[in-house]
Amino acid sequence: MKRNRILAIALAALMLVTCCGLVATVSAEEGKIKIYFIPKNLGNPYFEALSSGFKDAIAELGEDKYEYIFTGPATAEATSQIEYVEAAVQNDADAIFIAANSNDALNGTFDDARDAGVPIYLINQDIPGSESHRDAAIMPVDFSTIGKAQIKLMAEQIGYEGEFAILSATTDAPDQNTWIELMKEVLANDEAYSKMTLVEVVYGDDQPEKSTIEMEALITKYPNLKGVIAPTTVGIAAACKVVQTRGLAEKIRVTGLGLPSEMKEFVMDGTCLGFQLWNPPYEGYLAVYLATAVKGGFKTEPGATFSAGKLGEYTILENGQILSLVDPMLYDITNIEEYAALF
Amino acid sequence: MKEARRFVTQNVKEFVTLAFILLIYLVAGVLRPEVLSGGRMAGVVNSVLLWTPLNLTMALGMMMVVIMRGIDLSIGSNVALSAMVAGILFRDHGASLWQGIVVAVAVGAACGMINGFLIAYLRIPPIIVTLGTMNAYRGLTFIISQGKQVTGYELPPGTTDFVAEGVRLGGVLIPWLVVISLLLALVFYLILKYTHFGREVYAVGSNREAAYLRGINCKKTEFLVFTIVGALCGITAMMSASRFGYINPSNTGKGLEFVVISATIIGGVSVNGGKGTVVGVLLGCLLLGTVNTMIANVGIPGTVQLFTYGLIIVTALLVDRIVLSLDSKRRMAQQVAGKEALR
Amino acid sequence: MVKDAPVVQAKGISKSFSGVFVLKHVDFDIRPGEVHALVGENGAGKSTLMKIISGVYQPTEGQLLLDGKPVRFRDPHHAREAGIALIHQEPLTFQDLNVAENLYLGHTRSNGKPVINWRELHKKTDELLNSLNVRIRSRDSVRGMSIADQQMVEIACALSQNARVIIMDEPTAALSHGEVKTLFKTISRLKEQGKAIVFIGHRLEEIMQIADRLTVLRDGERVSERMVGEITQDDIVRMMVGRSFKELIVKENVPGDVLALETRNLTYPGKYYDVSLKLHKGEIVGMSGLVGAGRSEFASAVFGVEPAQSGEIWVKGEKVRIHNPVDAMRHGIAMVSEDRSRTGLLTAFSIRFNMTFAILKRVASRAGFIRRKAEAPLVQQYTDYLSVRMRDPEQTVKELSGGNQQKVFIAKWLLTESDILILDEPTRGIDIGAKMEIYRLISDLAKQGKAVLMISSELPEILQLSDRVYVMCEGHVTAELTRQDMTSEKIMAAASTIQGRSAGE
Amino acid sequence: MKGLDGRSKRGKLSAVFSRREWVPFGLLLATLIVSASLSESFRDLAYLLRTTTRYMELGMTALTMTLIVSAGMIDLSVPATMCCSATVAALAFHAGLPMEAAIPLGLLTGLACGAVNGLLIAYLNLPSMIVTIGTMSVFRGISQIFIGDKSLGKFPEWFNSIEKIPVFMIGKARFGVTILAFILLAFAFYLVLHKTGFGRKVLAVGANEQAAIFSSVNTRRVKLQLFLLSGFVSGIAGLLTMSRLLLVRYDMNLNSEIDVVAMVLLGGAEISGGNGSIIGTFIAVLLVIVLKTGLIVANVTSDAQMFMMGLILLLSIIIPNIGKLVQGFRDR
Repeated sequence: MKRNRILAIALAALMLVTCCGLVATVSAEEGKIKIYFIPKNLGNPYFEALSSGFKDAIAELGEDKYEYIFTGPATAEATSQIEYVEAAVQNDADAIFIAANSNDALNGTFDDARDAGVPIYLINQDIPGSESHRDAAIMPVDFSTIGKAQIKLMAEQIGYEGEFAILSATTDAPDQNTWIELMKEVLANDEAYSKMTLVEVVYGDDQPEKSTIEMEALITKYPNLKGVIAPTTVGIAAACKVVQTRGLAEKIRVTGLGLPSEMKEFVMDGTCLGFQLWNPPYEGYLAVYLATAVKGGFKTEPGATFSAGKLGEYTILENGQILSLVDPMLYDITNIEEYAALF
Repeated sequence: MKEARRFVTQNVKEFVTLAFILLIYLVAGVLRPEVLSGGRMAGVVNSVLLWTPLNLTMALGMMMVVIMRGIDLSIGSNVALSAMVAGILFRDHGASLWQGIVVAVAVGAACGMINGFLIAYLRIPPIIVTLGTMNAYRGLTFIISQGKQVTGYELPPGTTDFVAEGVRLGGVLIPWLVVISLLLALVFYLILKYTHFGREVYAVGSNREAAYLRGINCKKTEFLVFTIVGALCGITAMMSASRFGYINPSNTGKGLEFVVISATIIGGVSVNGGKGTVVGVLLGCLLLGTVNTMIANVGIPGTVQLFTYGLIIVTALLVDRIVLSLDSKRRMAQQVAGKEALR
Repeated sequence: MVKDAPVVQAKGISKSFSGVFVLKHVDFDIRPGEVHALVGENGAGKSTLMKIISGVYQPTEGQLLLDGKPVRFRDPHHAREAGIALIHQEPLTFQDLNVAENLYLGHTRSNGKPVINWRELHKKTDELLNSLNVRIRSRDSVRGMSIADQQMVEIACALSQNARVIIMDEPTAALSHGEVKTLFKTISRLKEQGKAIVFIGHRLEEIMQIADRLTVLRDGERVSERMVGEITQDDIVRMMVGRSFKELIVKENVPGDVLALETRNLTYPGKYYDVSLKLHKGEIVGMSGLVGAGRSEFASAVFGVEPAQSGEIWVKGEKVRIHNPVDAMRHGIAMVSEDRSRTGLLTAFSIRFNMTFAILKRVASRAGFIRRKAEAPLVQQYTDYLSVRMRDPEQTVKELSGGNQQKVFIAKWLLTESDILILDEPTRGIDIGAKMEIYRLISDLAKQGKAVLMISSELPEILQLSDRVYVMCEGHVTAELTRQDMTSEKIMAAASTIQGRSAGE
Repeated sequence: MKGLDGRSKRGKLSAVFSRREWVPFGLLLATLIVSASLSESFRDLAYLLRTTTRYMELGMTALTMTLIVSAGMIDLSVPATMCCSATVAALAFHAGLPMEAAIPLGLLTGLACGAVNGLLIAYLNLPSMIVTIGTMSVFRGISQIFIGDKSLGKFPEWFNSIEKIPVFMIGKARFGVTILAFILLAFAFYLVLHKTGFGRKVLAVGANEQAAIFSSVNTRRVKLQLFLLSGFVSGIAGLLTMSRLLLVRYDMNLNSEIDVVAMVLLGGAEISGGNGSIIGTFIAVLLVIVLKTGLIVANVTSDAQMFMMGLILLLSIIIPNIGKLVQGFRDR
């Protein structure tokens, strides 16, 4: 029986060596600018699009000068990103760009990283209430404009009158909640929308199945529903799918924030007349230039400006945010194909 | 009368589940009377029907495993892997829908065979094997997809027709997906009732010693059961692609194993083997489907869903225990009566 | 019955388990249309012989002949295909399936079609059941059935696989006498159909009634094979018991008159009725009876594993309530249970672990930690006292022989220093040498003043060791004999009749 | 070769060498060597200790799970109990109770969860795996009902990041309090399982419950006590996790039920009960930490990690008893 034991250990060790050796292709090269991008979770097409922006910029500035690592947790729990931030610091990264899963869970980790001299940048969002724990935040667009833009788009599509509902992400999602508040404000005091009534806000938790069920429930609950705003990529795709399957495109207009590649099918067949978003690749592209500038001595204080290649000059606002876009872009039948290929 | 009474006592579990379903509709009716009104009812029934196919298909396989006193935690990951392989064929090699389905079922069956070999022939407890393969298959899904998801328009045309079109029955559209899963249920009902293999599953689950004595090849039966579960995962993979309109390495099949195990237990499949009917499992799925839809429609916050699931599982276990103890008390009384006659 | 060629012949069969020979050169013929009974004490090798014939074990020496040709059965299923079916004491059935399925599952494949034709199967099953004139119907589920009905299902299953030889191991043990009558009618009907029946049993009057031929086994050897008509029950008993133990067992204990344990009308409907017995210090009281007479159930009531439903238990003259084994041990009662591997020892653990497992409180410190220093001498002391042959106390019990395992098991309960000892079949399935040592131990314990209640199905043990004996039959105490008027015939008679009515009628 | 105390020397030595804990130990050694050679960051003790701290809470629950598996049962509701206990404590604090009172309330919730499991499994003798699958959703459902998707935080300063309180420092590396707690708990459980009467009863219940009943062991009470212990330790682990993360969400440790069981199985315990080993689980916890950290630092994406963890769990079961398994292959 003992001989069997030693055989077991040797075999297991051997297997492990091959596994780790095989996979760990990345080795620490000196002199390169090491950029880490940690998404909310792997397998999320939105962050794939953002990552493609990083790669475009690196291609422009010279592949050999950069080492770009796009890695992150499999699931989007509040604490699953801590390990990856610490690993990046351990591999002495030059800049960490992260789409945080929680506003305050990572504060401690960010502080440790910045003490170790590794700058922390939020990307695609900010962490309201914990801004002091990060160096800067690349915002996709001026969030204050999103609320107005979304409600205006909805109004145009349903002729400024009738019932409409909102299919949001999780009840606690900070961005969506700020946009919904803005929408309600506009609805209340801008009398152009007086004939429109917001019947209900439902939450699909950014899960496809739940969003589908919530959308189906909306349709059954409100027989004369005219429109649905879904300010989240998972929500809008699920809503369009339900409308497309039930052939209700003419009756119920769906809009919101969506990914061109996901929405191409619905725009092409008329289920969705148009939706808004910003340009995730811009954020990635801009991030690389920011990291390069900082490596070259640029200080990220409010008011400082830096150039970002083909996207031009960017200035850092008072609250340490950088707006990659001011107004959201409209994606419709005219430009969906071009952008669907990009992201 | 005796015949009817015997029919009720033998299927008391199924009647309890049916009672639960009606109870929920009753409660919903009381809370939100308008939910049960004409139009709304059709919507509710439709979403319950749309929720059922994936879980029913897998529950049929899980039923066979539980009848043989086993468990399979790897079905969620198996579905994801089969779907991803087919998805990549669709996206990169332009495979047709039917080629995709064949490949998905083949991959699913292969994964099932691995489980089956380790459990049946190497006699490793099912919980350990499927625990290991759950992580392994999910990891493999991510690796082959490199984190990218297969979006709606990359799927071949007609994928989503399974949900859009269907059979019209008394005003309510029964999507093809539901028809397919009900057909599968019928097939499994016939297999389990009329074929040698079907009855041998019950025999091995009920008393492996006696089964061996009657010449039943217990290992081959167990191996076949896990292979069939694997093939069902392939079918469910395609159903998932058709229902949600995309294949995502982290979302597809996520948490499926716990929902399916719950539906199987609620459907009256006894955990100590040898007992379980297709009708019971169908009712179990309908019950969970109703709970899901009712929560969305009656406006109960989605946060209650997890709690209700757990409560229903524990209640189903208690009902199973009560039925068992009543039955054994009856048998004890019978034996004592026999001995009494002796004095 | 005409004496035609035997279907199955066992020639010079021997079988040894880890060195101990359970069967020595046994010949056994099974002829069609004949009921061949096999009798002998427990451990005489009856069921081992039948397990060899039905393919469960392989013989160490000797040969099996089927219709004259030598044959080797790989496993029970192989033997079944050759037409030899063993009906177990506890029937092996599928609880949740109906009778037809219990019969035909497994070999329904032979008809080639993938789909089972239920109508035809139910018809065939009902025909078979009617031929056995049994009131079960093919569609009944087995779960609610009595042991007798389940036995009928197993017999029907054997017939459905057109078995030519049906071996029944203690079939009447758990049956009411009405059920025994129907079983005997079935057996005689099978006999007329030319089937060969082997009947293993204890109740001699049942055997006289049903069997044509009789073989007596003793200590693994065939003592005689005679036609039933030519011998009387007393001859059988004498042949079964044979060797006298007088010179082997040294019985020196002097029974005292201080009452150690008394039970009054202990009753558990369906298991035992109004059992009242007295047990004095220094006395060995035997409890004899057939399998299923309710002796073990009574013992587990006194020890609190399954308390009786009514009746009283008195220890040392005052009434006690025993709800669980902890109460029993507090009152100084210990029980060496019947099946040591199932309810006795933890074979995967060491001898030390097992021996001190019942007295954890004594060897543990206040905080619950086991004091090895306190444990080792106790283990050493008792393994020497019982002369357990072992390498060292860390050895796992699995590695020991049957006899040594039984010694460790008894040592475990001796360590509790209880003064009332219940021994349930203490010498079952162990070699003669170990038996002798255990007999010496029992009389030694009684000499030290312990009160010993010994349940045993081996008459010689009862006759030689016990000062008094209670005989039970079908849950009732049918006789209380003192050492002077104790004879195997009286015990056997009391064991098989209830108030003048034979268990068999 | 007779030893002094009458036990053969060879016996004692071979007993030490033939123990099954060598498998996880061998794997641990191999991983350490490989990871250290792969990236020098692995040699930085401070980083290593910091990542280890993160797994200490799950490690503690793996210790109690070893006892439960030794008794032939399984408790899949551990992470849900952690989450439920932390939620109750957080709710109590936000309802105005001082933190000093909220913490015991949380521990009490853990005990209550354990009691529910214990009663259903021990006294109604329902199968432990299916019951805990049910109670897992009930306990996590409770915390989801009360805090939905929000996260409860803002605890008093002394409560936050307890794990950062150093027991001692080695240069920059901080040997935190939770690491010490884990080691002490492991030592305590080692004594309980292998050195006390209760431990023997647990092993006996797992190996052969009938034999235990006949040896006057109240097996129902033993099972109930095990689940109460599991609930209590899960409560402690839940509160420590809340302190480390500074907040509690309903999805705390979601889907880590399986990691806890995997640690116990990697430690060499058999799922059917009767031979759990605290040392084995202790080593297995370290193995999981080194594996996960080593892989992350080597920039191995989380999917490849998942694949490898699944593979290692299977291999750690198949390789050691290849002999037994092949034999199993032959007979029925």
